[in-house]
Amino acid sequence: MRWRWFLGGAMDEFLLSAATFVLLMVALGLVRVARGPGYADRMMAAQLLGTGGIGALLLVGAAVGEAAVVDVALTLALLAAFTSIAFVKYMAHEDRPPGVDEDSA
Amino acid sequence: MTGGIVSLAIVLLLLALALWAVLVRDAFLAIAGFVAYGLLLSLVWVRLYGIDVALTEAAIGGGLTGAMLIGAVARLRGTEASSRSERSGVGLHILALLLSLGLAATLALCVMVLPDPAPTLAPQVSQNMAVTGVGNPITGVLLAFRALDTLLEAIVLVIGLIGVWSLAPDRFWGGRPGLRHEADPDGILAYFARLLPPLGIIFALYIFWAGADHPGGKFQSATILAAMWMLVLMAGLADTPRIGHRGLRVGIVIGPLAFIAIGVLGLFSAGALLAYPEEWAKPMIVVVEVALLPTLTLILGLLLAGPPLRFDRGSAA
Amino acid sequence: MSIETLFGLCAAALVGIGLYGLIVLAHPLRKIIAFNVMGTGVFVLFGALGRRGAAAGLLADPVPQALLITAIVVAFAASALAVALIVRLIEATDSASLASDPPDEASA
Amino acid sequence: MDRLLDLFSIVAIVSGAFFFLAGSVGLLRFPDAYTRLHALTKADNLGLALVVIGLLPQVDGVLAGLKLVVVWLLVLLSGAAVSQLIARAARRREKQT
Repeated sequence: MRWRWFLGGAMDEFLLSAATFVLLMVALGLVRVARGPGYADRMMAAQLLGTGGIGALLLVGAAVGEAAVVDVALTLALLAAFTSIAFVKYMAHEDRPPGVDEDSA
Repeated sequence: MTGGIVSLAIVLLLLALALWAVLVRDAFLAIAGFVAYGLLLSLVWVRLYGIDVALTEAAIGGGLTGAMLIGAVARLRGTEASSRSERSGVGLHILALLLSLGLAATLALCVMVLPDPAPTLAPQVSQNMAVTGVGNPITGVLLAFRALDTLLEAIVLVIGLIGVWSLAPDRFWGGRPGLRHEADPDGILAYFARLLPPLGIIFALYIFWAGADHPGGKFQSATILAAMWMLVLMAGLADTPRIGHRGLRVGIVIGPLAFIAIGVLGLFSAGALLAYPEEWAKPMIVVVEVALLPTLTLILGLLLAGPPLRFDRGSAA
Repeated sequence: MSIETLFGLCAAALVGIGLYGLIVLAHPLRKIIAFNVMGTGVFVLFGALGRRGAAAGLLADPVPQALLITAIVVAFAASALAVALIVRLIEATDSASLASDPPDEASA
Repeated sequence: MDRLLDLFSIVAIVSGAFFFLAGSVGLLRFPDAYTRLHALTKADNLGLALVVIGLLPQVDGVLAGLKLVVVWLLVLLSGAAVSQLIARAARRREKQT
């Protein structure tokens, strides 16, 4: 990859620092999930983690120079969507008290 | 140096999430923590240069396991309170703490005194890769050098599925697994479930094809396909098949059967069970991979769907 | 400290955390999660060992990595079977208790 | 030229990281579920977009670059669908109480 010849390892260091920073931000966001209060806030966790995790993964992948890491990120993008949907689907389902029917919004 | 810092951040976050998943009171929050933990694990595998493992973990740990646990906790809501009253005593807590600290300390000690240089089979693998005709050493190990493991794994998966099915109440044997999902009237989920699977299928086939020479292969591909199938089911666009369906049964055993047939063929053509005759290694591996793909997809999806609960297409149970 | 040692120690801690949860938690679904944490601890340890075995132009020993892929898939199948068993148990007995008949005997 | 591209990468990735920061701060500080959802989705999607744009000059080949863009599009798509569903669930809950 290109930058190796120009910046030495500096670009790699930068990419890894950025990955660490994004991970820390995800951790910060998880505090909200822990505090709640509603299920909606907790469901947002899946979204935050998916995006942050993919961002960190892409940055680390570029730093270690493994092209196939993009495939891992693609898998995560597809499957994180699947998990988020499962989260929302089941939580929305259980939010509904028995007897109250779906009111179309 | 920065590599160490990012690894340290991953490790600390991983430990925090593991503690969270174990200690938090609410089961739903524990599962949210565990899904996050699964996502983070794929970063661990990238750091340990196991891109194939990272792909598998991203698909299974970050996807299927989470969806399965969420489905279970939604069905078991309300049983938490009763089991909370059943809290174990202080004595057991202390004993458990001592035991797990002891185990962790022993393992940590073993990690510190690992032999140097580390024992490795990497040279043998790379010397013999040319014989297999594939370029990805992991695929080589899975389907040539340790083919017996992979065959037995496929059989274990079939047995696992039979185990799940056999939990069905007698009157529903042969019926459809899982609850029927109603089509979402808002339409967003239905829209999403029409848009995403085609992309997912293309990507899964790409990963399957790439597996010969780059990270990827049937496990990762089958997991993505299974997840796309389940997404369509969750949106209510399709229903699970009856488990008595003959085509379904054929799809489930075709992989192991093809694998065994080729293994026995090796007995005559190459002189050993699961050996491939020279020149024919790559085509044989491709046949096994292609046969295993539908088997793994069906089994992973149906494991997620659970035991049969109904016959009709309406919502039941 | 090398990255392999760091992840190895992390793995040891994960196994400990998982074992503690497996013993202490009451709800069976929580026990499955704890067991999975313990299992992934073993996987990470194995992965760290595989990375130590980097040789012959490969960045890690491919044999443990191939076995890890098998292990992850089998662990999922085992968890799915366990979850199905527990859902069935709870629906059949209306209780999430794993204790034998008298409710507070041996609350494992 | 290459040095310029590297500079471009650094600027884009730093701005992306800033959006991740903004998203997390918004998630922590905003008063209700809807505003928090707003902060999360806008910031995360822009953050990931900028990271992807920043990484584009660093990858070899068109296919790798294309895959990076597809990652972002997938996240955008699922983010849109999931945040709609979350907002609906939150609204339904609010109506009930």
